[in-house]
Amino acid sequence: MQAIKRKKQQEKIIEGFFLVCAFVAVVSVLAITAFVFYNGLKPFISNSYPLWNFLSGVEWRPGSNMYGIFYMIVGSVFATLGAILIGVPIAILTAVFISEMAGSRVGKIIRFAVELLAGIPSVLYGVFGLGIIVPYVLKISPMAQGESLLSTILVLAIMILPTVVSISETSISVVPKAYREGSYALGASKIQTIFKVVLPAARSGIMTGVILGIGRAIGETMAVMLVCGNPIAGIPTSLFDQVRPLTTNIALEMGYASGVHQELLYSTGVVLFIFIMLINLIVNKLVKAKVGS
Amino acid sequence: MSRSIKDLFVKGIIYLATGITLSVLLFIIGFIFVQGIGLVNWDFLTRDFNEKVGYAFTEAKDVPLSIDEEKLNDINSLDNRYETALEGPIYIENIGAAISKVAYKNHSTEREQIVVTYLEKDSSLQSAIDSTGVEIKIGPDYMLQSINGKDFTDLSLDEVAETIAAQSGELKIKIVQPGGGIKSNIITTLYMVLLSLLVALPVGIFGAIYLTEYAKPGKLVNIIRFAAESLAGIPSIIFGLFGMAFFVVALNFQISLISGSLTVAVILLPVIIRSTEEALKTVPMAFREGSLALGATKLQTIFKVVLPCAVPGIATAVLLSIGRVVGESAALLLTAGTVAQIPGTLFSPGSTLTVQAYYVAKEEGNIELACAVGIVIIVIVIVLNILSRITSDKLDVFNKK
Amino acid sequence: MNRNIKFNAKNLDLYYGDFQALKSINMEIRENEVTAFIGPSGCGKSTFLRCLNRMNDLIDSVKIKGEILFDEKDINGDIDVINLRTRVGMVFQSPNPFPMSIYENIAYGPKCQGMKDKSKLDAIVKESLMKAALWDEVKDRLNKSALGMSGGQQQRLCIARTIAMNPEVILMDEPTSALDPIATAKIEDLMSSLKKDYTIIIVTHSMQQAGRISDKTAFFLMGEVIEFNETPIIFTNPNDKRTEDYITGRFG
Amino acid sequence: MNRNIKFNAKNLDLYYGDFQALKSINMEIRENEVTAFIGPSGCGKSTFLRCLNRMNDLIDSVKIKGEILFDEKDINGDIDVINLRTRVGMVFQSPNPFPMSIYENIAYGPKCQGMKDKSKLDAIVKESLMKAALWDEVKDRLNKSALGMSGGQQQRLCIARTIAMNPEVILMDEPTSALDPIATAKIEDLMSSLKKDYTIIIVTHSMQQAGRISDKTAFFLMGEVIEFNETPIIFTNPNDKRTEDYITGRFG
Amino acid sequence: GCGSSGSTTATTSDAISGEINGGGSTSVLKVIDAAGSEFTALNPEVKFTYSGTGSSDGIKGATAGTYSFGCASRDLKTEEKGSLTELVFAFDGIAVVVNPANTVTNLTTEQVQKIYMGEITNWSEVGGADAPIVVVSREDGSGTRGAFEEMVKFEEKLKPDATIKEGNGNVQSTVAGNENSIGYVSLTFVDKTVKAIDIDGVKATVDNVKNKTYKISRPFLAMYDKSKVDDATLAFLDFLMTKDGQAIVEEHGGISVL
Ligand SMILES: Nc1ncnc2c1ncn2[C@@H]1O[C@H](COP(=O)(O)OP(=O)(O)OP(=O)(O)O)[C@@H](O)[C@H]1O
Ligand SMILES: Nc1ncnc2c1ncn2[C@@H]1O[C@H](COP(=O)(O)OP(=O)(O)OP(=O)(O)O)[C@@H](O)[C@H]1O
Ligand SMILES: [Mg+2]
Ligand SMILES: [Mg+2]
Ligand SMILES: O=P([O-])([O-])[O-]
Repeated sequence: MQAIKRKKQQEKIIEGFFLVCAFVAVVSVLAITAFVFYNGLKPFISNSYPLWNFLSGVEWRPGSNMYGIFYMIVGSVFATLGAILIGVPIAILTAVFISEMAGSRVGKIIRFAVELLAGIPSVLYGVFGLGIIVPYVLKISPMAQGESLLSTILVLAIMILPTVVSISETSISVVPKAYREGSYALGASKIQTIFKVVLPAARSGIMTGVILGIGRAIGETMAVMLVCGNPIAGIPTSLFDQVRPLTTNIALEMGYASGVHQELLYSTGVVLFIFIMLINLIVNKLVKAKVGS
Repeated sequence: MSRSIKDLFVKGIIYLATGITLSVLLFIIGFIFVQGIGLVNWDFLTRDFNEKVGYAFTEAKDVPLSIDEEKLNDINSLDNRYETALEGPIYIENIGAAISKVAYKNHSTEREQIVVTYLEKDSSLQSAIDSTGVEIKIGPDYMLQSINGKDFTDLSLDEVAETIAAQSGELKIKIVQPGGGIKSNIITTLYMVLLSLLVALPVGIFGAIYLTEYAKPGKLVNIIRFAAESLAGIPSIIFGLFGMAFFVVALNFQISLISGSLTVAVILLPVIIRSTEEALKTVPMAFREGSLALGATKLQTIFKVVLPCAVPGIATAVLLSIGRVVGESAALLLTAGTVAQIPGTLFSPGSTLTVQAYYVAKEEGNIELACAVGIVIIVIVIVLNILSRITSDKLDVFNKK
Repeated sequence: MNRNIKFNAKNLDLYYGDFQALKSINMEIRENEVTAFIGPSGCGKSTFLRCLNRMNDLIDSVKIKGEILFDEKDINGDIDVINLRTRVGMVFQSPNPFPMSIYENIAYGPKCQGMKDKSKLDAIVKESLMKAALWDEVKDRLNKSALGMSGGQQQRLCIARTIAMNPEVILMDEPTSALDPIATAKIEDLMSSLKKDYTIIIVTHSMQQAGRISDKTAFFLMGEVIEFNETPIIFTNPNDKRTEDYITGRFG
Repeated sequence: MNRNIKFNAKNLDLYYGDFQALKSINMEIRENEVTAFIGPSGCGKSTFLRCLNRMNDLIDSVKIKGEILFDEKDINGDIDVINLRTRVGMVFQSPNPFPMSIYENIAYGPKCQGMKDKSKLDAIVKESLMKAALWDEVKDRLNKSALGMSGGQQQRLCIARTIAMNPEVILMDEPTSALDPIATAKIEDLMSSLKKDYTIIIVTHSMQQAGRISDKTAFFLMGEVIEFNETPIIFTNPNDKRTEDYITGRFG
Repeated sequence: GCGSSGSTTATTSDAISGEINGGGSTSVLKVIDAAGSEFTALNPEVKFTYSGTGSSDGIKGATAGTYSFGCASRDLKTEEKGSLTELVFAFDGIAVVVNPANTVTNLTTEQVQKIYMGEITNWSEVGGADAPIVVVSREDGSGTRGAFEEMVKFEEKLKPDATIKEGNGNVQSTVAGNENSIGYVSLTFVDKTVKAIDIDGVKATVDNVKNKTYKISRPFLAMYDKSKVDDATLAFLDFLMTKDGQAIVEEHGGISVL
């Protein structure tokens, strides 16, 4: 009896500990969110800068009190979309290759390589972009500089590979064998089995990977900063135009800014936050809609 | 048959995608190696980034040369990347050391210098102390700049040797420990990985366990999950600002190792929570049922069945986290600083390898150096990956057979 | 034949979300008897069985009304679920061995109870495997993964795992459906011998089996208990037309 | 009674790593017959069954020697596995519906074959579910997930899924072990009616079932085929002592 | 407190101790790091660190007290001054750089201004090849950019499609990588991958900045809050202004204030 009681107590204590961890995690997650929103909404609430001008403006000149981010939003959306369109399919297919088609040794090697890719700091991706991608883009570009939307998309697409590949690969590999057996026994080919049974069964995990990958694409700063050009105005109209994604705007100037300028950089963060929240919602909806039941 | 053609086509696309992934990887790694490998050597790994000036106090005592001239004159010991021999060496008995004049060069300077190229076992330099009485370890490659107030600048090697030989009794020598290496950055990086994982892993994993296994699924949990996912897209510089406002200023931790690692831990939390949750969700219900039906408590079920099954997924999260810590720059810039020194305490600043690479790329435009640092980072990531794989395989009792 | 009432279900309703899977079940299950649940597929046998050790707690959509008394205490009330499950063991419809070694699978329950003594554990493992008619087949590969066993072996392993807990009640959801006649006979023998000390509740699709081993039989149909009585009565002289139809195979 | 030989196993050995699970199996299985495999748990029935549609390809540790001819071609040789599996359908020992809707589960096979016509698919789904005695229970929830069904329903779904493929041979690994007698009777009826057009191979633990439905019966023991003969002979006048012992329950 | 009292002897024995953590402008980093190293050699009890986070951050840090002293590579704006005490410890030239392949070697201040404002867009307009000019500038708030815009007189009129790069190094790498580009970097950072061009016929050298013939230069500032500063920091700043200290400034590319 005593022992049972002690065990129960122990159980409660550890559950309490889990709760504390969850609490810390949740609080820190919420605190960041609150911090960003608090600082970012201040200028509009105190009316030190009109929200509409902020959202619709197409020029960013802090010195002349011009803080328009519309052209950056456009740039961010294009860059992210482009990176997803190129990066996500490649990543998922690579994950499929690793877990379904490669032998266990080859799979291990590729997995290792992909993890390595995740470990390379973004600064180096930037340096790589500046050293290889930008000059190459310059060669085919009608513009005089290689810093462009295209370079940004390419660098980002590369950078989301590791996240999406590793998480997708993990969730594909835990799909029960019985599903595969069932599918093969119905005369499905390997490819059909993969695309009709395995991938749908792993959907939730893959989506997590995609969302985290998109998160990385949207949130990436250091690499992008070197290859995007960061102009102070101009809505991109071609792949070869320079862009200034929201993130680099924040990172470029945060060290220097103060007052309204700084607050509006936080506001830029809020826009980013809302941006990814929307994507998140859409992706979640898509997943749910597909699962049916 | 059209199906097999279709399959073949899709297969081709899969191979192509994998090929692209791999060639991108090879290309990037190749780029980094080609650019950086020229700078990587033992000295690069073991020297500090900045030169360190100091005054060494010791006493002159005659120590005769005990190795033969030929060996002495063999100056292969010089690292030609940093020091190229110009004159010398000359052996000086009263400090028991041979000196040479070299062209000295590191990431920030290029100049002529007198360096120690050989030290006798009981050379007086071996027993030097600083002005507070702490022993200074003078080694080969250390630069000598003045002795008892007599500056060596603009003197020839012979003149320097004469000047030194003329001294007796107390010696006060201005020495410079050579720079150009990244030892302190390597150590800071390891500290940073260790500290931030130490905080983020338990909090993240146990937090995720709470959210999936204990918390009633509902609005609140969904909101948290949603916030966590959305945070993944917030640029780390914003976390850096938060860390700056909270850890550095509000908690008064200063710009330091601890502020940096706590900030990174906060960055890692969303990733760890989401991946762990996902891993836990894939554990079949039948295992939980089986365990509970055997009278196991919820906790026992979690630790003995659920977690071990989830090990591969959690390991992925850990690997991604390590990558993230090692690769973080923006947030650390604001919370841990850019000081290339080994942090003495948790509350000292320090710069990780990535911050250093970022700095040299940004300020000095020194791509080779940035890539050299990159090579070291890649090696560290490989080692950490292997270590965590081994650990996870050890823990992964279930997938063994 | 006036044994203690072990389980007493009173007006039990169970819903999966909106779907009512059990409708006002009333049943007294007595100690040291074997009670069999029969009925067509999907009628709620497994669902009711899982109520008895609160396994349905794990399914979020489940809502329960009414009460189930176990030794006169309401198991949905303020009781220790772990303790309940230790006393009421369960073998599931599809075998669910843990992805560990055979030995570890069986030692799992006792270990969870805090048993550490290696020699005692060895003894329990051996004894349970023998009782479940599995010892001879696996004695040389106790340390191999349980997932590499045949379906029937896995099922017997799950039975052994439950026996190792030494519970008061054993719930079995079609425990022999994957077994050959010999293994089935062994398990049935085991049940008969366990009956002295334990209470056994078994879901089965085999009338013969129910007839052979059970003292009482409950016939389920679409979430209701149509008839619950001494087994011989159910099989020879049922009160309800539907029971008779089912038993004689004239159903549906 | 001289039907074509559908499968012809010659000196088939199968190893799981070092463990030999099948020992020199020789067996001729004829068209339009029902062949039953019986034998104690773990004797290799499922393993042999899985050889017939190369399901064992999926297990890395498996090594196979000897040959199996299907319509006189060695299935381990240079043949199209997909085609083989389309012609040789399989129902597994534990039900393994896909995590999709009931409808999608059944339409899966035909869709993989390239069928796109919605009305044809609808018809196939309905017909297969009817044949598998599941239509009435699920006709209102065809678009619900298959994972929310009872064990027996899931098993019948898997049978329906296989029927929908319209294969030449159907391999069934204890297809009725999770079913109630009525559903079982329906499946058995189904088998008898399918027999005209199909070849059926079934693993079963029920002697009665084997007796009722099969034309030939093979008795497995520890990886060997002890006896393979007309079912009546096996059950009334076996050649081998061990078969007799097993049939009469005097075994082990 | 500009003029230093001169003679902090190298043999100070009444040991100064404490922790100095400075931060701010990245342009001053080389100079300050070297000076800090020398200072700690003289005073082994002192721990010295400096974080290069940008001029504005240095000002903020000095005001908030998170830094013992802050550094900026531009003059303070009036609203930034607050309670800060400033100390100009060096000057620095800003070199206008082009790709080594560029044939242009000399520009007038006005030409530079027009290029940066977008009025001149082709190298042929200033005597070079017929190629578009790619204008590279620094991020808004950078001390270097602030000083450059002020001196070349195009404040807030930077052409909208100029490429913005963070840090002297990135500007240099960009100019080195694009034949048609023009940029500007702190004189302390110019290396051989780019070509510094003459402004109004004057070479961008330390000497020319010193004798005031090269006009594009700015101060390096250190600042601290009198009420928060400690002795070790003051001693360091004093040392910076000594002959020895200024020698270090010169050695690392800065221009002495003495
Ligand atoms: N998790 C669930 N969610 C929703 N409905 C369920 C769930 N589990 C079972 N059901 C439904 O509840 C009813 C009873 O199911 P139960 O598993 O108790 O049947 P059973 O009598 O055990 O059948 P079988 O003999 O086939 O195992 C069935 O109609 C089934 O579809
Ligand atoms: N994947 C595997 N790895 C190793 N051994 C296996 C594997 N699958 C089956 N075995 C072994 O091979 C033997 C035959 O197994 P099989 O599944 O064919 O038996 P079975 O006759 O179908 O039994 P049951 O009636 O219990 O399903 C058993 O001893 C089993 O333990
Ligand atoms: Mg059931
Ligand atoms: Mg089997
Ligand atoms: O970093 P800055 O010196 O340009 O402010």
